[in-house]
Amino acid sequence: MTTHIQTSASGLTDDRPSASGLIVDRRELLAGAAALGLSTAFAGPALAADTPKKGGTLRLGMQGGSASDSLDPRTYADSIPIAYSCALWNLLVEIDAKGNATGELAESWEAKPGAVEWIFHLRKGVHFTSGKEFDADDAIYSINLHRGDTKSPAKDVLSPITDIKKIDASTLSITLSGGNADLPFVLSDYHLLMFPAGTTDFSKPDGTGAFTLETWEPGVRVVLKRKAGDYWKPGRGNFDFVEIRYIIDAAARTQALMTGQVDAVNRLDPKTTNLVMKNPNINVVRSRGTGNRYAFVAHRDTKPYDNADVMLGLKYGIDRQKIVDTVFSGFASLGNDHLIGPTNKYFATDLPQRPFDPDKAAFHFKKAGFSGPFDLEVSEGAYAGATDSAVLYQEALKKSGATLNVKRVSGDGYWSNVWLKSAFCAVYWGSRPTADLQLSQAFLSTAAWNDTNWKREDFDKIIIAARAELDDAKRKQMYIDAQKMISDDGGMICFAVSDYLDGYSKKVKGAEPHARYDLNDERIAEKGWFA
Amino acid sequence: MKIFGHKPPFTAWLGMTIVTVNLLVALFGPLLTPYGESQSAGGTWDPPSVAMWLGADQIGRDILTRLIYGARMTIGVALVTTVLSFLMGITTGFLAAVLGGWVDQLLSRLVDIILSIPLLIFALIILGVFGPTIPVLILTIAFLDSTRVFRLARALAMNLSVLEFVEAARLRGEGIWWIMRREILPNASAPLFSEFGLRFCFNFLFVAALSFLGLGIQPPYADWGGMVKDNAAAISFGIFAPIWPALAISLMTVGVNLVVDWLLSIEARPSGAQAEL
Amino acid sequence: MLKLIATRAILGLATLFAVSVLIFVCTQFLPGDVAAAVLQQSATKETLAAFRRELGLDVPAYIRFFDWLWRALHGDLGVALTNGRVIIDVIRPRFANTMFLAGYAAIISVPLSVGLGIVAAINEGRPIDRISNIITLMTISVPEFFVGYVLIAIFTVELGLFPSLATVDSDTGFFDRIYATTLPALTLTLLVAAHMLRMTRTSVLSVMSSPYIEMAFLKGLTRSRVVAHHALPNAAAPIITVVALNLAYLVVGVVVVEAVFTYPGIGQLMVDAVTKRDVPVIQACGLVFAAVFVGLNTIADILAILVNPRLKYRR
Amino acid sequence: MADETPILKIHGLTVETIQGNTIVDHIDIDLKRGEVLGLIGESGAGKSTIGLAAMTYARAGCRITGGTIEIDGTDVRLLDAAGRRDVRGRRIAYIAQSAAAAFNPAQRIIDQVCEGPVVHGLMSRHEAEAWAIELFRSLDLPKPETFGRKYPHQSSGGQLQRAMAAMAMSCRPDILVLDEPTTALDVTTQIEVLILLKHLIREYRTAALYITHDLAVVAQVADRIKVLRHGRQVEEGATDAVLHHPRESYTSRLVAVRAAAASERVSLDTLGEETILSVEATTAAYGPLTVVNRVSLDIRHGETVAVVGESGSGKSTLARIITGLLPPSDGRIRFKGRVLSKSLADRSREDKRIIQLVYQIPDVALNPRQAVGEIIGRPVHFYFGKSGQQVTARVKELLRLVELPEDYVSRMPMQLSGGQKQRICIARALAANPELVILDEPTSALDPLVAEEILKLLKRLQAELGLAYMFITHDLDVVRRIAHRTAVMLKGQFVAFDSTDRIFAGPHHPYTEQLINAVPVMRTDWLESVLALRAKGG
Repeated sequence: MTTHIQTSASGLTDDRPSASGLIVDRRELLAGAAALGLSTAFAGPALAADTPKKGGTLRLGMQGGSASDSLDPRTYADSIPIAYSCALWNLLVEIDAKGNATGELAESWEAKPGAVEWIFHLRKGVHFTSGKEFDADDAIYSINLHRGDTKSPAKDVLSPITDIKKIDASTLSITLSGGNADLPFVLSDYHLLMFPAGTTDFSKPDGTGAFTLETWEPGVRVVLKRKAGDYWKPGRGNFDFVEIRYIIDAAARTQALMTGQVDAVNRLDPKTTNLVMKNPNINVVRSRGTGNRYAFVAHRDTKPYDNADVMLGLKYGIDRQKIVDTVFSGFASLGNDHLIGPTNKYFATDLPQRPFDPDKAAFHFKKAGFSGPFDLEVSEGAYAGATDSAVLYQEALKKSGATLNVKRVSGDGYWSNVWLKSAFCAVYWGSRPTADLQLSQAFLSTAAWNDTNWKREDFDKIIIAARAELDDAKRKQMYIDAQKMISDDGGMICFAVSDYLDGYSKKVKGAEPHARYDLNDERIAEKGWFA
Repeated sequence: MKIFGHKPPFTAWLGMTIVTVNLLVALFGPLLTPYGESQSAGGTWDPPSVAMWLGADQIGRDILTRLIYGARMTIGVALVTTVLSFLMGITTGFLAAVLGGWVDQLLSRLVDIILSIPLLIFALIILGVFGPTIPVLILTIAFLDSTRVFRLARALAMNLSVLEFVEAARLRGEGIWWIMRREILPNASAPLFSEFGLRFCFNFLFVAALSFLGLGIQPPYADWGGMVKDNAAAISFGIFAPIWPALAISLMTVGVNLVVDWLLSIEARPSGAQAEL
Repeated sequence: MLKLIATRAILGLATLFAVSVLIFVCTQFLPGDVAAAVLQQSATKETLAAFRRELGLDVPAYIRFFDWLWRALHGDLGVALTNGRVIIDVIRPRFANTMFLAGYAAIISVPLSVGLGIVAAINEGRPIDRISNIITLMTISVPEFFVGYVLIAIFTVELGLFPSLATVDSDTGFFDRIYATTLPALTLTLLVAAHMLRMTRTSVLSVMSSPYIEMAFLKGLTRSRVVAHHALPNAAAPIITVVALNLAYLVVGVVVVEAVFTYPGIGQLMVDAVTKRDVPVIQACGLVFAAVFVGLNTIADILAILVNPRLKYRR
Repeated sequence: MADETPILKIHGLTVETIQGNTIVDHIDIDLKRGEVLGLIGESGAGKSTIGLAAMTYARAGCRITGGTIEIDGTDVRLLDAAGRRDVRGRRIAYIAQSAAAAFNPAQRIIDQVCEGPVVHGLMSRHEAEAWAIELFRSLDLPKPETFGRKYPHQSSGGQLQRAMAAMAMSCRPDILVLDEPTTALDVTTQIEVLILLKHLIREYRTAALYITHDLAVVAQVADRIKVLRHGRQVEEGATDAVLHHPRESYTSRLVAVRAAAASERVSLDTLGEETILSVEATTAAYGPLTVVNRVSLDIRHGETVAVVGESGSGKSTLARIITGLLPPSDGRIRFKGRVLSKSLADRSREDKRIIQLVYQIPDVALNPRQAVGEIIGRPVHFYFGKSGQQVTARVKELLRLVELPEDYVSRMPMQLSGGQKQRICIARALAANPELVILDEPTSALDPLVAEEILKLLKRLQAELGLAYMFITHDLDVVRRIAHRTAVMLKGQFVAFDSTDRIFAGPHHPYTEQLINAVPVMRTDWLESVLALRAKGG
């Protein structure tokens, strides 16, 4: 099991803090892409029209960090630490723009049948800043930082690992407690940075990344300097300097980009993005359907939601487009009542998008003999815009003759007092690194965070089988079946999957959407260059 | 027409008119609005039109409607807060002055300490502890603000309690409560009233600042500070959406200040600067 | 005189101690702790316990407090729980930034507001007084963040004169710093100048109604001489108090302005620390704030005594 | 001794408030060089306004609306601001009632005294200092060479008043305006200052407007007297003529009040045998400062005991001890033989009721936000538990007793005159049915005619109700008229305590004698006689 899910909203309405927390939003960024890839080739720089050039200082204006940020990977939870750590260090596995796992410090890997035992071949000739060459001992030490007695948030995703052995200086074997075809994705988790074995003082970075740390003023700025000589990834690490500025206020960030005080920003305010796009000097990069999944969840074992027709009525009765247009200013994809994002390779494209159909909803309500009132508990503590979404939901349901009471509850302790306990409430789920984690955490009968109380043995079986299935085509079909089951029968009304919105100055190249995180997987420092 | 035995000048009338209109809007305005408080009836930042006189806000809600609801919320919270802070501040301030001795020392030192911690930081911590719900918001600001009221109330009561009519009441054997309520309070009411206006403005702006930092009144309730914050980004694009709530805040504060200025000028002695030379 | 300063200093230290106790107690009531705040949703029982053990949070609160106090008395404010940085090193540049901005704003606002306040007072009821009254009334009535945004809209967006981001760092030169902080300094100036102006005016006016001012006029002195020699020395004490109060505000009350202009001051540091429940940092920031506040007030008190012969020379 | 050409000639002077009320109405003044004109009147008569108007100065809220003010032939009202400034201080100077308030507390005295001549360009700073020292010397100030280095708060009231005279004389003006220059001083100090001022005016042949409410004082210095009432002139004449042959009835009444003091004596009819209050060797202190030192006193039923002394002698403190406001450190207070608790908090409501206090300044003794009915009614309710109609009835009865109309019940203190307020204070004390009333200077804040009425009322009430009075005052005339026995207090101790007749008849304690001799008598030659007496006594 990975991590707990609920956080406040992500970049889409990022300036509205959650009620329980304070100023800065946090988000769940543990997630990764969702495809199983056995690619062994290192994917070079993104396909861009022109070839990378060296030089210049990239100024990034970012939200997602604070004065409390550290250089200890076991404390990372937000964008800025990921951005600077990926410039200083490397992971074993990287995710490419399409969401496939590709090698980074691991050159290739293979799973023994059953996907319980894995062999990883490490890249040779890569050196730390200190001059030491990266080897298997470093990899084992770095992974073990997050295992056993540790504070690391990655402890849970690594818990299925039972043993890590060094085979030779550049080969590792990893043994799991059960089959899991997604292990490479697990190792792409941003916490699992590679340090020289024995590192205990993290405040003096010694990494294999393209940059060294020049200035360290968390909460203000972080300045990175390109290492002398060629970076081991060809075509990457082009900027002489990268300066990350903490700009928490969305308006200030946008302003800074438009006035040329920074070259790129993350988390554009969806409200002003359309206006920013009009600026001829600015390039807005939108990563569709990569953000959070927003939903209302009902307990399928509780009246009246135990009635399948009631559930269908509620699903047809919501005007998803209206919510996306107003609450998310259009910068979101429609949700289809399950948790797999539309860009995921296992996304059930054949499953039709559920429309807003008041007549059909009315039909189902009539069939069930119940059309409310439904009590929906919402709070801004669940996510920013939850109340607005619920109010819009209320308006839409009127058209199918159903009544919805929007009950606003306190944001404090929403996750411990309301979520999982209330029969009908607001929730959002962050993106997970794999389809397996995405679905099993929320929908397995045994899942601790099954917030719909939806329990089906056939579903459980599919998920467990898919986990160890190495045939991708078979696996895909299994996940499509699972999605259909959830969408048709589950208790979740997932109405939107948000987008990531980056703003770049036109002179910044290498700015592309990415399947995982914004700012080109938080790696624009390494991947970009100036025209 | 005379108020407090004086004829108000034009500015005071203006101030009273502004305050009265605002209060009426806060009380009855929501009955008249064409839209609901959180009803999204237009597009993001639609320009002013016949249907929406001041245009729409960041999620297409009618700004005028939000302003009217916001009047109730913003003025209401500031008013309740100020009333509470005055109740606490006056009671403790008068007690300190009338009882003197260790009670005075204790309360005064406590207030000194609280005053030496920045208000916003203190509010941040307290709101962090209890969460930013409206009752907590009101109690927190009222408590912190009452320290300021305490100082004024204590100083006023100190000056009054040495006066002979208070001594006469004490000689008669009147209790503390009677002395505070009947002898001191009525005579401190004018400066307290003008301070009330000033503190109201301060709380009003403070609630707005807290909303700006995300700690104030939570959505979907409309409040003017939050409205400025939510629409602030628009100003860079030449959109007027954040101007209206900011104007509303300013107008209300100016109105109260005009009244307070006049009240203070009644209290003030004529100054030598006005003498015929 | 020395005795007075000593008493003041001791009182100030006692206040600082009380402040640190109060803040510590408050932080203990904050829901969650640094471990939960850093690990957030990914926290599990085991990882939380490991984190707390590492930071020594498993020790009872009062022991941690006295431990902190003992070290603080030796000038060691400890390290931040979140990232292990030495707090004094973290605070120093931030505090310098805050002081720089406060100083910048003070240099503009204090002479301006005190000067105009005096002008308004001696011209009570005349057009210049009325105009300054209306202008100050308006500036104190507008929320500070809005002043900031309007200045940005005018000076950055329309005129392109000043940057909207007041980002400065250790490498920023003095004039670049001045340039970068002009808009926040202007915002703060508008904020405090109005208050100081009004209070100066009131102080001068209340002195102007004294019999000795009448006496001075009856001696045939000019208005300017009466103001300069007779009114001002007596109005100085309240003006000093008001100026001190506003200077303190410039240092401790600028969180909002820091947020608008992304200025790396100490306010944002404290907000971050509160968010992350980093108690030693909260303590340190609280102490710095309280020290500035107490220090300024003490200086103001002493200055007020120095300008008042009744207190300076006893009978 | 006076020149024939008037140095100050005021014609038809009218001063109005901004609201249009006339406060000075067509006043004419002719003042010759070396002449002193006394302006006499009760409060509100416009005396000070005239004095200031002579300098073309009107206080905030007032305007000079008519008339001419000629100084040495020039109408100063026609001058521009600079011209007026040139006249002020240099040709005509002002001495205010309270020197403590009129000196800038932030400047040394010498700086303020020298400022005038230097600013007017009459002297260099050096010359001005030399001249100031000379003035200090002639005004009998201690250590004249260094006196000026003091700050105002470092000198006593009497010294400051003299320093202000020096400040006024610093430009050698032709005209002095003296606005109640001795009223704020103790009797013994008052006489000193009076002598010096008279001397100063004589020596420099300065013309003077002497503003006061005290006929006896003005008699000593003025050549002529102008009596004013409500901003209008009542009569004007040579001092002797006005004092001894007043033409107008208002003047007669003013004169009669002073005259009565000389003859009237207290009756012994009301005097009872029973001692109700006895203060036994009582000592009290404010911090380290002992203010009442082993004082013993007894008051009998129906008796008036006066306690006289100057400010700071401890007489008001004695009242505070008796009422329990200041617990004594030593000694005992008995009421009808029973020992009263030292502190007010420990006294029963009954103990609080039997002793009532009437204050000096009725304006601050009445809560301005309570109506008369509430002020008087509260003790009725509080002590006797009466309510509603009973209280109203009793309040009306008390109002009749203090000779006020019953419909004053609903009035606010603001709507009452000073004398009426003091009657309300007395009524409030009577509402408790007390046995002893402590009167702390009850008449000294009032105009003479009003004070006279209050004294009559007090005597009548004593006769009717058999009250005992402890009468605290500095005014020996009043003592002589109403006290059975008198205690003379100096520095916290009684220097004499005996029947009033014996106190005045002598032989005297030296301080008592000094006090008695310092009370001005309404004769033009009294000051000279005192001076002669002093010269004889050394």
